[in-house]
Amino acid sequence: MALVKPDLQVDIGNLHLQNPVMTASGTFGYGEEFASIVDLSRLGAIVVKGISVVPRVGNSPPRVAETACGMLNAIGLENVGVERFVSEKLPYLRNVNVPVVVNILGDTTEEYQDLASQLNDIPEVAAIEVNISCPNVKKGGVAFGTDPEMAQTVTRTVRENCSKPIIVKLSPNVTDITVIAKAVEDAGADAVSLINTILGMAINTGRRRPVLANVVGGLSGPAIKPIALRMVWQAANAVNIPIVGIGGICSAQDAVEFLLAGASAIQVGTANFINPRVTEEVIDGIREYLIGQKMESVQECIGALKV
Amino acid sequence: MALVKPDLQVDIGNLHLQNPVMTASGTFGYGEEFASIVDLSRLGAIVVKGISVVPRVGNSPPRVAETACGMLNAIGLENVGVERFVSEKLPYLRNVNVPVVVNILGDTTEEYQDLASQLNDIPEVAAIEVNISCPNVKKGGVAFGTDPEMAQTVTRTVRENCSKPIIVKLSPNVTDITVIAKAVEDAGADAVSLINTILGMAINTGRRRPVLANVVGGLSGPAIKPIALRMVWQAANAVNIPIVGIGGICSAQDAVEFLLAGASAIQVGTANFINPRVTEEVIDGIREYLIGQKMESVQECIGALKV
Amino acid sequence: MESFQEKSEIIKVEQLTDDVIRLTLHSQAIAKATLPGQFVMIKVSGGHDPLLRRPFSLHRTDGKETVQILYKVLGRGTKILSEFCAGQKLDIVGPLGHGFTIKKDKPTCLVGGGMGIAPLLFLADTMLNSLEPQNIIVLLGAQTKAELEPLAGGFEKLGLVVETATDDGSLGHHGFVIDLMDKFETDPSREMYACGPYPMMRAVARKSEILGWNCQVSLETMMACGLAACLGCAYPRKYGSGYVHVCKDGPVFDSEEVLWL
Amino acid sequence: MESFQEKSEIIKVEQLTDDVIRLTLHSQAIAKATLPGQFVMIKVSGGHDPLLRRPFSLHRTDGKETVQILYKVLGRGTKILSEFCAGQKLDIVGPLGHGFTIKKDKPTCLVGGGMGIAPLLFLADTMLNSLEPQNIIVLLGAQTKAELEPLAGGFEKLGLVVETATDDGSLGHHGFVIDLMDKFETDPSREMYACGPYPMMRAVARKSEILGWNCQVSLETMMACGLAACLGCAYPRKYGSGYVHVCKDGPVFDSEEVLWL
Ligand SMILES: Cc1cc2nc3c(=O)[nH]c(=O)nc-3n(C[C@H](O)[C@H](O)[C@H](O)COP(=O)(O)OP(=O)(O)OC[C@H]3O[C@@H](n4cnc5c(N)ncnc54)[C@H](O)[C@@H]3O)c2cc1C
Ligand SMILES: Cc1cc2nc3c(=O)[nH]c(=O)nc-3n(C[C@H](O)[C@H](O)[C@H](O)COP(=O)(O)OP(=O)(O)OC[C@H]3O[C@@H](n4cnc5c(N)ncnc54)[C@H](O)[C@@H]3O)c2cc1C
Ligand SMILES: Cc1cc2nc3c(=O)[nH]c(=O)nc-3n(C[C@H](O)[C@H](O)[C@H](O)COP(=O)(O)O)c2cc1C
Ligand SMILES: Cc1cc2nc3c(=O)[nH]c(=O)nc-3n(C[C@H](O)[C@H](O)[C@H](O)COP(=O)(O)O)c2cc1C
Ligand code: FES
Ligand code: FES
Repeated sequence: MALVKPDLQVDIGNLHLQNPVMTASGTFGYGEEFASIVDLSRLGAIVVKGISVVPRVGNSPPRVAETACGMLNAIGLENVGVERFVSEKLPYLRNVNVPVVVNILGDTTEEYQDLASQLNDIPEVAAIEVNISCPNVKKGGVAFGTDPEMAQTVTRTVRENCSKPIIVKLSPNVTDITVIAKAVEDAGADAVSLINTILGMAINTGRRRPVLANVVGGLSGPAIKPIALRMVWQAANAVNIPIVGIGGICSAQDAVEFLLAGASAIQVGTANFINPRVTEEVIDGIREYLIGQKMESVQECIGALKV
Repeated sequence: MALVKPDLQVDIGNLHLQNPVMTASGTFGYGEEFASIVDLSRLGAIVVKGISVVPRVGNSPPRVAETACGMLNAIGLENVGVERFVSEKLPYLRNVNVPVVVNILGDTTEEYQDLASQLNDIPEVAAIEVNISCPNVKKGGVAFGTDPEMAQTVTRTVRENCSKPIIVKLSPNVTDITVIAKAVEDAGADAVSLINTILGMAINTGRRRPVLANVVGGLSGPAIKPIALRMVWQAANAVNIPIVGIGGICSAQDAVEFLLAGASAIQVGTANFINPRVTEEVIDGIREYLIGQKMESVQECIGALKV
Repeated sequence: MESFQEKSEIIKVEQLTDDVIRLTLHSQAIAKATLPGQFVMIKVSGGHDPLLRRPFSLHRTDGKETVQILYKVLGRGTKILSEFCAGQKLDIVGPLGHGFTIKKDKPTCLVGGGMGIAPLLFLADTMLNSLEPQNIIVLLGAQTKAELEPLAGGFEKLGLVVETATDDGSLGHHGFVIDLMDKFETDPSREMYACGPYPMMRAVARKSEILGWNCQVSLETMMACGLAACLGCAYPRKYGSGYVHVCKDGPVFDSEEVLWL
Repeated sequence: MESFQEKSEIIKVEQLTDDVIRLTLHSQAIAKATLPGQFVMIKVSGGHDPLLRRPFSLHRTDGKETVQILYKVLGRGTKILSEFCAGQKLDIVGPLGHGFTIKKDKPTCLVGGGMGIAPLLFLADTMLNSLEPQNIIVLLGAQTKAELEPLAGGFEKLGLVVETATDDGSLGHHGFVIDLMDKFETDPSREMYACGPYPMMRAVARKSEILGWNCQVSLETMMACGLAACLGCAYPRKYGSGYVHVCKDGPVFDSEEVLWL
């Protein structure tokens, strides 16, 4: 294949991507849901909905609420479990020529270990994204991702049980994102992705009740972009592993901001709900940006912010 | 004066307010700026722009950037300094029959001490709001407000030098807001106000430069409301002192959400820029809400969230 | 099932009452693919506020070029939608979801309340391909005559007999549309199709259960994506634990499938 | 200084070129209070996106009932503004800022570029109360004839002689408006009034400095409030440290007051 200019290819550790645009976990189903609108084979990678050891039914509704330029979700990590994921969802993705990144989650280190070793044997799985925003049930429900030691333990466990590229997905609900980023880098992560949703809340004043049955939920969408971008920039200045930028990306321009801040790839989340075609638009727009800036490769753009 | 129903009065420690609607520091100048549009005497209180021991010129421009449903600012704490504040700005406010809360900031504990003792002698100052989001220059620039011990030290210092009501204004850039809230409660704060702005960033992709000269800035406006509301609710469940809710409030409905979550009063910030008349609309709207909910007093609404 | 994302031109805006509007959109792909009971997700703002698309049932289609939606101005999103004019374009995604199942040759009863009437016209129209008009009973309710009359007209034009109920008694029975079901109690089994406010659908579902009739209901939940991706539109199942997803498993469900709260 | 927040009805929308629009607004309070060089802040979206008001200079006023702004569609905010029709209302705050200082009896030169011409018409109109037309020179520049012609017309109607320059040479001098200043080099001192793109104003300021003439410039910065509250509109002072605030100390400054970057 002749090299298309500008060159959009990037590598996240050993994970090779034809372009830096991935879908964010939980916002693109298992890929198939968007197949009639998006040419899946054009994507950098598909990150599937977070998978746990056993299926989860998720939280009571209402599970979503609209906020100013954002949304809150408390889906409660509903998913079909790793077995059904492999038997029912992966076969479809096998036929789409696109890397599949599996987002995993657990309540205990053992669950992460179990998932990592099960998925390690599945050839269709290109990489693992470790969601550490989940509550650690053994440590009283404090999220793994808010404590550097717990984050490190989970990362090390996954690392020891899995030879595929490991991306650790960071929680933004921390004082200093660089501390967590460095902790998981030290523990053997091949890359970090950030940010997950920010804890938020909405209240129905008429009923005097929280809008979400779960009381609090995760804030996502354009509203959080400035926060996500700042954290990506901070993390990029703190670690040496590649960074995947996430948070409120709705356009190629948003994506380029993350690349300039130091992300080697990006994920589009909530924007898939608003504009299902967005991922393809972002890919095309990044290419146009590079042409406009006379860059031959997206590599020139990564971390190219002048401060 | 006959008691007007519904009764909007609230107390923040010894600070008595005719209604729970205050202006947020840095978004309402020194009051006078809004006098031709807002009837200042109707406000619960005016919180003035943060004051330091010596005048500050602030950061280089650009200082503000627009984001999705929000804005970033890096004003750099420009202010006239405490002396000129007292001689030039307070006299105007003396004639407006409204409590004046002075927001103070410093780079060292000594500066907070100095400000607290100077302002303690000024009768027109109804209360002090301590902005602890500032960098502690002696501790390498880490914000006072992100470390419970530093937050406690500042609070204790102000407490020891000031007999007026002290409201400590919390930074949202922390893993667990309740830890900081409890720390300043223990150190003698009469109330906490939250949230200050969230650290964010924006990039001009064409120029490949940060939009703000300061690189990062504080995110405010409707975008952050869900995060602010969650933190207010968490803090309200953690401390026994009154809470002043701040963050993205643009309407009476927004204000009521904070009251229901446990705030005894609220501050309107960025919304003053978008709708200068907003504070009066919020006061009227809270009254209408109470009537609609058949509540005789705003007290019935505070913390009345059913979870 | 195939869905499409289109920039659809608005062909016609009809203001039926103060707050009820019928929109005709040019949308070949959706017009050709859609079945009764399915819906579309419409982006109402050019910016990011309000952020989410709004779901609307398909009210009618010519099966070739155009689709119609019928909606009520409720909040901010529908307010913005009401300001669009013919000639402008809307970003729409559809057809989405699992619609009504038409039971050939079985006597039928359609019960609609308020904007829930919207998808029933499309359903009735399609039913007439396989059912005689006299086998289709249409019961419609709304708050006032002003709201109900224009909606009922569509069914009458199809040659169907419509019985009406209004909250204020200004048209037909003074009371709930469900009351109109009483007189069919001795009828042989009918397939019920209900769409409207939740309490109405629950009442229809209960009555159908008592009569031993099968009943299909069209549910509404808050939806972020409409594409089975966000899992936000959960509604509790009747049997077993867990939830159905209204945007994919529904919006039309067998009333026995779901838990009535 | 008194400012007002009003819901102003749009009286007239004039599309001067593809992307230049003149809006006439009904706004008694602002019409009565405003002085040349002042501006208004307009809320362009009904929702929160885009969030901030947009600043526009006052282009003209009848001093009683109406004000005009003249603007170019640049980004998202002005795009939304361009979709408003006569009869609709805009939430506007003004008059704001410190305008031009008219020097009675002193020969004058107005230099405007692009949309910077907007406030100069109001200025010229007001000047004519205290200055003879022959003492007012008007130099206007823009990209093309299409853009410049409608703007120049307003000055001509006031009986002023206008000299023009366009980037493409389609009207007047082919080049920069600043070039038109050359021939006045031997004139006695004039008061200069400049509004336009930053490089143009810098050039006018430099030339004035060389000639020893006084020069007033109207600066633009990003503004969040326009009310002297946010301190976002900082611009470096020439002398001493610190900043002026464009929304309050300006937008019109003595060119000697500020640092030219
Ligand atoms: C499958 C389906 C089909 C529908 N068909 C029609 C129809 O044919 N005609 C019609 O008038 N209405 C229909 N609705 C309801 C319609 O979607 C809401 O009235 C509309 O979204 C309200 O938007 P708003 O911004 O005006 O109101 P808001 O101010 O956002 O809210 C008003 C009410 O609408 C609800 N709502 C808001 N957004 C959504 C959403 N994304 N999904 C579900 N509910 C929401 C809110 O919970 C609230 O109760 C349908 C809803 C669903 C789920
Ligand atoms: C005192 C003053 C008077 C002005 N008078 C006029 C006028 O008479 N006619 C005219 O056409 N334009 C005028 N402008 C410029 C006008 O405000 C901008 O063109 C407009 O805000 C762009 O908004 P947008 O959303 O379309 O563009 P955006 O997409 O937001 O941005 C386009 C450009 O406009 C700038 N801009 C955006 N918002 C602001 C803001 N709040 N303040 C300043 N600059 C901003 C951005 O930095 C960017 O360079 C004036 C500006 C100021 C400060
Ligand atoms: C409905 C929904 C479900 C999500 N589910 C997951 C998940 O299962 N695992 C995960 O790591 N992140 C999950 N996320 C977080 C997103 O992947 C992403 O990190 C976040 O939404 C921020 O990006 P955005 O602003 O582009 O949406 C979910 C987000 C949303 C909105
Ligand atoms: C331009 C600007 C200046 C501010 N200056 C101060 C300040 O001096 N001291 C302070 O404690 N907070 C300051 N803040 C923070 C606000 O008081 C408020 O906490 C924050 O903006 C969140 O509220 P909002 O979303 O309603 O604006 C400032 C905010 C803005 C936007
Ligand atoms: S609305 Fe997103 S899954 Fe149904
Ligand atoms: S724009 Fe806010 S102070 Fe000038």
